[in-house]
Amino acid sequence: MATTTEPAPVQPARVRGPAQDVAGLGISRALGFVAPALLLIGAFLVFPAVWTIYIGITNYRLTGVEAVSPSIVGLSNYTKALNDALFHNALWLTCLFVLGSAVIGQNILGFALAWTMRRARPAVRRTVEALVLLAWILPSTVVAYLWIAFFDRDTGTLNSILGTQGTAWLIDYPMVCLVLFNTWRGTAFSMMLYSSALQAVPPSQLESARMFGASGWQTVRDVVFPHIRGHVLTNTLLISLWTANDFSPFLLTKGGPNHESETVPVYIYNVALQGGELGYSSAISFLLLIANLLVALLYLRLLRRRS
Amino acid sequence: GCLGSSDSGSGDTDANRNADAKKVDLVIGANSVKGGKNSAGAEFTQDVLIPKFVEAQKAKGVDVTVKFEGDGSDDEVYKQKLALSLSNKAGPDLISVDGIWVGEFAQAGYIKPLTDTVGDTAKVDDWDGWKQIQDSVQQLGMFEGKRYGVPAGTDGRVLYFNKKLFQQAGLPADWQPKSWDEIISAGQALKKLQGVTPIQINAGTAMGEATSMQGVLPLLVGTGATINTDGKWLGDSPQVRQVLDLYKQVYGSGLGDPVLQREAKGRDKSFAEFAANKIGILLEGDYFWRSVVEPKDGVAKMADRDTAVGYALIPASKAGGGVKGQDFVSMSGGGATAINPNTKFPQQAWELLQFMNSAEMVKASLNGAAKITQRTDVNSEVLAGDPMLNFVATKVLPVTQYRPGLAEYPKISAALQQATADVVGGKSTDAAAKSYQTAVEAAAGSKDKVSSN
Amino acid sequence: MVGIDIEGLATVYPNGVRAVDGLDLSVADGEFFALLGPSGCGKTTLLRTIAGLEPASEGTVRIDSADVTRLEPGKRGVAMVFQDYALFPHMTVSENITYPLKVRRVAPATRTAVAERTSGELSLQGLLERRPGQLSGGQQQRVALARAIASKGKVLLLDEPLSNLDARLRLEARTFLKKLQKDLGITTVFVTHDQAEALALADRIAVMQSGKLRQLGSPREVFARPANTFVANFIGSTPMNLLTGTVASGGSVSIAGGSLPAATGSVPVGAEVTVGVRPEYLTLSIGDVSGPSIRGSVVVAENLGTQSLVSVECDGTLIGVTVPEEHEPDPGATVVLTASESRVLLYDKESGELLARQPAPVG
Amino acid sequence: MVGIDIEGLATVYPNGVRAVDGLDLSVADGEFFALLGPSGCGKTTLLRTIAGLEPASEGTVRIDSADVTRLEPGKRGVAMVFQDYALFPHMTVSENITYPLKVRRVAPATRTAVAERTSGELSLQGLLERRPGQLSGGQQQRVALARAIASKGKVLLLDEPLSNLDARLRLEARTFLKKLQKDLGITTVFVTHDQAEALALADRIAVMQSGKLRQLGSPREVFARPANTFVANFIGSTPMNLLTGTVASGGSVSIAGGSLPAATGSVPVGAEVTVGVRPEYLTLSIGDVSGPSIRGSVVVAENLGTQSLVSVECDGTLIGVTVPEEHEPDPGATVVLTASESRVLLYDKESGELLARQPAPVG
Amino acid sequence: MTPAHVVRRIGFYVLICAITLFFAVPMLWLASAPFDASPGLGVHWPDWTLDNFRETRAHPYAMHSMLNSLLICVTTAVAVTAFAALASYALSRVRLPGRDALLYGLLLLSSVVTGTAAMVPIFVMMFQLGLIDSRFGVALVLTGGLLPAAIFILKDFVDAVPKSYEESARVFGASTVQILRDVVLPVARPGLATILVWAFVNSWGNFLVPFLLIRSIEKQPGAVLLQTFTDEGGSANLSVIPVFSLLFSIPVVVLYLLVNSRYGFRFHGGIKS
Ligand SMILES: Nc1ncnc2c1ncn2[C@@H]1O[C@H](COP(=O)(O)OP(=O)(O)OP(=O)(O)O)[C@@H](O)[C@H]1O
Ligand SMILES: Nc1ncnc2c1ncn2[C@@H]1O[C@H](COP(=O)(O)OP(=O)(O)OP(=O)(O)O)[C@@H](O)[C@H]1O
Ligand SMILES: [Mg+2]
Ligand SMILES: [Mg+2]
Repeated sequence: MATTTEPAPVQPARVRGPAQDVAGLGISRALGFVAPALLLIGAFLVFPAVWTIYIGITNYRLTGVEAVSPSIVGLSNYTKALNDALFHNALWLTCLFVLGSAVIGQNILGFALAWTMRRARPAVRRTVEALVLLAWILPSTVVAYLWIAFFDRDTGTLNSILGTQGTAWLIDYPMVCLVLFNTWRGTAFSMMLYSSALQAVPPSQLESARMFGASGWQTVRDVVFPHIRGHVLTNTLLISLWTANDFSPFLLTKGGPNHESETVPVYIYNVALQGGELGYSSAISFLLLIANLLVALLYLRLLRRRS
Repeated sequence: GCLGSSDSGSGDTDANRNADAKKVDLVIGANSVKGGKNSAGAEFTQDVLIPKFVEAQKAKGVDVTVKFEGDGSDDEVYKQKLALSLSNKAGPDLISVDGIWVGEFAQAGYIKPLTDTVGDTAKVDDWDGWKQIQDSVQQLGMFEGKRYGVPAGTDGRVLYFNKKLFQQAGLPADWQPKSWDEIISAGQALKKLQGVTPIQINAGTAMGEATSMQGVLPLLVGTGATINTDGKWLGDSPQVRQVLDLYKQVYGSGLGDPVLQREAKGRDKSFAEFAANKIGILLEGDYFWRSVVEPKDGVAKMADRDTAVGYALIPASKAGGGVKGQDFVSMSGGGATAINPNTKFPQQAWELLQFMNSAEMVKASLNGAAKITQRTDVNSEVLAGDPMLNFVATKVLPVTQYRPGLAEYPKISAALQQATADVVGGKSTDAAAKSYQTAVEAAAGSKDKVSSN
Repeated sequence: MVGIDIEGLATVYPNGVRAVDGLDLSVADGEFFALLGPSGCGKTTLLRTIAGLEPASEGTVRIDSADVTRLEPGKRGVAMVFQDYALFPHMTVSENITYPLKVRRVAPATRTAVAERTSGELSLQGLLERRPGQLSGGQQQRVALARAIASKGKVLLLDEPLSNLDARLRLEARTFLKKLQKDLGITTVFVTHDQAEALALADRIAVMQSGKLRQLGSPREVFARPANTFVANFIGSTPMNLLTGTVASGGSVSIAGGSLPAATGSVPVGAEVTVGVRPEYLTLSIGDVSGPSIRGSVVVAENLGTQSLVSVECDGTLIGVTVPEEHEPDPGATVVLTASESRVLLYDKESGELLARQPAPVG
Repeated sequence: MVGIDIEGLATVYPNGVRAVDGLDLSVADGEFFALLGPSGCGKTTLLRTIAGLEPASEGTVRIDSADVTRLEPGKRGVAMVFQDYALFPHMTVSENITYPLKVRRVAPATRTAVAERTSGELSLQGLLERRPGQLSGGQQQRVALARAIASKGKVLLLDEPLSNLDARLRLEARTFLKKLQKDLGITTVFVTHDQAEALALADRIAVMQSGKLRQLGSPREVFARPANTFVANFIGSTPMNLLTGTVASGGSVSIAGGSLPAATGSVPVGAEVTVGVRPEYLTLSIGDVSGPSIRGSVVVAENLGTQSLVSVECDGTLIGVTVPEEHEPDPGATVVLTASESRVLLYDKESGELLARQPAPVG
Repeated sequence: MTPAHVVRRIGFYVLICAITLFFAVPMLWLASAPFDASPGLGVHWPDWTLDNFRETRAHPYAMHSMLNSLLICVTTAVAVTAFAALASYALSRVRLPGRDALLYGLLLLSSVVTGTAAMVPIFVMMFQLGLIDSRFGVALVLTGGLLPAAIFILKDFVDAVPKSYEESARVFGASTVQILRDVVLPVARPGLATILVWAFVNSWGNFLVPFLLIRSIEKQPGAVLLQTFTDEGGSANLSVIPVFSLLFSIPVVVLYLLVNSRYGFRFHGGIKS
């Protein structure tokens, strides 16, 4: 190695020469490349988000007296949220939803699919992958119909299969249904991410483990998982955030029955539209954003600890 | 400012602006769209009303272009979109709003009294159409005693019953209960039939406002109370508890199917079950008769509707126990058409509004169908052939009540729905009523705005 | 006797490639056995079939006299070192070494003991707590060996174990490997595509081509008497000269405008043959010589260290010959090439098989 | 004269690594120049700095006498072949070859002509319509060369062009490359970490270590008289024996219990030195010999083809010596090693630099 | 094959079948209901008919809304792909200050877009920009929302493209534009295709943004219309919904199949940690 003579860690006196990146782009042109995207993101994502934060400290509603002259109410929307049993309920349900459908459902099913499909016959693999992806790309409104039909009380497919005519799944077990639904809907992403992650696991390591007589589970735990830990965390982070902000439960249950499946985004929607309380709903949105941030930071910490 | 219309400043306030314009553009906005479920309304506006109006104006030498902006969506979403437009001083010139939004929109300054917009009090008040609209119906377009819009049709609620099932249960075909107890006893008789849900009264949060309109509110007025009296909202009170007790009785003793009330599509389901002769008694509006079990185009057709479906007035809890001492009660809803205060052509918009509500146009809008319109002259003509609608127009409308058009109403309504959901879900009346009180207080903003006698 | 016996073995991939195609082979107890061949000839596949990582399509594999053809890899008593070592990057060296034991639920204390003993044998004592990423290539290789040894396989399989090391390290590791194998006496099959490596290390070499065995023998046999032109061309750090010639009378062959002595044996005079002679076995001289020889002119010379490889153009064909560095001729010089009779091999023109079975040159 | 002149060149990466560290170098017109060194010594960085892909932190690069230090890569008149060839996967071979011309907006007709001529020179005629993915490694390498040649650079830069080829192919490609370079006469700088390749191909070799030049010279010089122990150890297919010895009187050094003749020159008697002698230059004999010699016993022998590398243990140190295959001694035999005086090199014990400037051995 | 092996094989296939069923069964409705004379919420062997299709074709906006959807989604997908490609290329190849923070910020933002909350600001802003009732405006908003995730995923693709391609072209004297056009773009095509599909699929189903920003029903996309069939007061029109759902799904599926067969629809390097 070339490290025998300790290289002096001085910053070189940068002389102007050809651009240093591979395509000769240069910093200024690179900024030009990034600018349109940043502009759009700034205008249609960051700006509304900041605005939302502002609305969150007012008692703004779209109609009524407060529409004319909304007043700044400080943090009272936030204190209200902290005492709002329905918000607590929504938060709890969101946690269940994320935990059940993303962290456990999509993650595990996605990994299982990626893991088993690796060695499956191409025809089998293509069919299964196409089905899983189809579930992912169908428009959500259409998907909502599919699942309402699936769970239907009278003529639903599930009841026909199980012979449990008359069981109102969406009423009796709303969260279970949502978790199932979202697992079905989102597994494709985890599957794709894990299949590409698994390609990065050197086959020789899997085979080594096999040579030592390790069982499938031992191999996954001792060899595969440490390799794809980063991917697992990134994937879990992404799907958790997406699931936490997912609005499609509304299409299935509208939050019902009796708030039993009212996750935070659905609650926000109901507060904003049914109640018209935009100030309050913005405050809750902001709380959700903070929660997302906290979760993301936690994941990032875990990720960093790895190295 | 960042939030809506806090600065009303620069808008053109001259009511006679562009009054003499020879080239006029108007836009009508409504939550109906061709091919949607309220297709007929959109079709009428686009294919009949607009051409006719354009023609009439042409005769006067004015070149008018009228556009129809139809939406097809959830009422709440439509309302939000409309409010957003209005708060930005935009939106259609004529807007159709639900009666209960009039108050909130007026408070927000999105709509103004017609006299303000048109500028000339006489011009508005002298419209001959007002005479044809019953006072109770005019309430739909009014707020704090001022006219904000012209009502656009109304409806009423009754108890439907399945005569075939009644016959099997040995109940009369001309059933008319006079108290809640009679409903319950009819239900108990029906309960003996196999596979029949005796009574279905909307409850729960899943079907939203349907629970209030086709459930709690008609029952509540049957106890003699109204949800808002003199600016105070009704809180945890004997009347509310009485209503909740009834729910408890129906759904706790197997007279009703609680699951139906919890499903997102539960109302559609109950329609289908009624049409399939599986529900005995159903509290619904005349919409049910016109569009659901209608033999030709209904969504749950009943070929033998005219013979098989009976209807009765909703009784007060006991004779004379209803609001204003009535024996029978009902709730009504309906929309109104208002003028966007920011229209470029206020005078022409008012003309269009009048034209739209002329006897000729109102009749044309029905396109041969029977429906309760805002105009009595039209009603007496078109409802003659439909005993049921005639029944509503003549027997129900006189005893009916409207919801208060206040911004807090939706939350109060939600609280009522929640209370029924609690009861149907198994909570005690007491507990449900108590949490109702809390919810109402939060919705009203302060304890003083709530009465709990 | 922990030998390996392979009979009629074929391994067919799902895409129809017969990567191993009817092979018979025996590896003796304690032998250091090399599988040699060009890329894609099926060496790795054969090794993996022995290990059980690829299912055999035909034939049997016997290890220690037991038929293991249908056994799971973990149950065959073989240990394998992969080309990239397949060390688990997230485990320390000691965890890596003892992982095979952990899989078998051996008690931690025993595991530590094994780690210590094995690391001692392979001079890894100071490194037990490091991770593979913190080791040099040579150290990684030794850890992989230590792990294979700790797994207590009766047979050690190595797939190109040296190819990931840089040139200098490879030479050291090669010597180390040979010494270790001799010390442990463990039966070892080892895959390489580098003929120099196979020659240097192996007790016996199997040369493969397209899934088939082309020659089996000691390094010396394979080098000095390649059984066919394929092996002839493959073995040797400089390629063997393979030229078309005609058998002449008097024990010589005419090639490239000249002739070389050859033990023609029963090959009829006038027959066309392929004549093979290694650059190392040709002698280059300037000026006339007696006896059969070829005359040509020097084209280019490449420095090989103490030797130079000189390409000589003789009657239109290029013939390579090595000369000591101090005798490197100038390009363009006219030179004469000669060879001793025992070094000139004759191959069948069509089949490429060695023709006359001459006695092997003295070793 | 299309030479390359490098003066005081340093390339520092943003992370502070001085990958090239003050280098002076001249490459003559038409020369085949090799940059040789272990992994990470800065060869690639130097090449990329010449090409302009890395900015020089200090010093100047002159090509064809013009200072190009601050010029865009495309304006320096250099052509480069990358280690992975960097053939554009979406273009056919012919499109790949003519891409440099397309960039310069050369007319399509001319481009086709160039593609045909160049592909002819590199025997790629049949492959023009294929895509890189459908070519073998050797073919890909030739396409990359063809593309570089078609770009009409005055200087050709090659980064380990042979390392992706398998052993046999590498030998062929090596001869091909050398011949091509001689035919075209194009100034070529070529990076490798394989000393055999550098020796075989280059007109001159620069040996680098840690971004610095350690020796510059012809293959012969570098092989026979490494300027320091680093180069001594790096060059040669078998490692040079580097042993600690003491200068004795009478032109000899005592090492490993014996002694060897050496031109001690001005080195004082009794001084400790590092003695370097290649295994190829040691002679092994059985029985007594006259003059300085070392006695030891044979440990292990590795077959190198026509030669064997014998490790001899002499007074506790291992010394390697090559013998012709037919003279390979048995392990355990007692042998005597001798060497000619001119082959024994003395290096400073501390700095590792060559001590006495003896005359170069006759070439 | 040992018996244990056989058992494991069988177990494996049973598992595969179960998973396949799990994913396939809910989709059956889409295969049966459109062709059923009396479509309902439930799957049964259809009473075959094409009447539903006729009825859907007769619907005044159904077919037109598809065109609007196409217009909006193609614009969005192309814009997202183009801008994300530019940005991710620059972020991958040039060390811009604050690059990593920016990427993580984007990643977070990408997942924190809650439509309902940002509704008011977006409407007011678009109103001020005069982009109400404009399909282009809708495409802009959708583009802004999809860009962060697109950049994040696409940067991964670009990172996987060997730099030697560009360097090699650069040594030949190719200008930056030439490098991007001739080398980077073609090589990154599979990644771009994946992002294109992804952006298309995501904008295809979006309901709230077009609903809020578009006034004229003639300009509304299919997602809004489908919502109309469902939500507008009253009960669902079950003869049109299944057919429309089916038709509405076809473009995404076709696009996916096209891209999948040409480039393979997957993440190349995998989103790295
Ligand atoms: N998994 C596989 N599926 C199909 N064919 C394969 C597979 N692995 C290898 N092959 C083919 O089998 C033949 C032998 O491959 P193998 O890897 O055994 O060669 P090898 O001798 O080890 O080559 P190398 O020296 O390049 O490692 C080759 O033609 C190869 O293309
Ligand atoms: N982009 C870079 N940034 C920082 N350091 C680098 C970079 N590229 C190379 N280095 C460092 O510079 C030194 C020289 O690297 P270089 O690639 O020139 O070596 P090399 O001689 O070509 O090695 P090899 O034979 O492995 O290709 C090494 O220490 C390496 O770690
Ligand atoms: Mg191999
Ligand atoms: Mg390099």
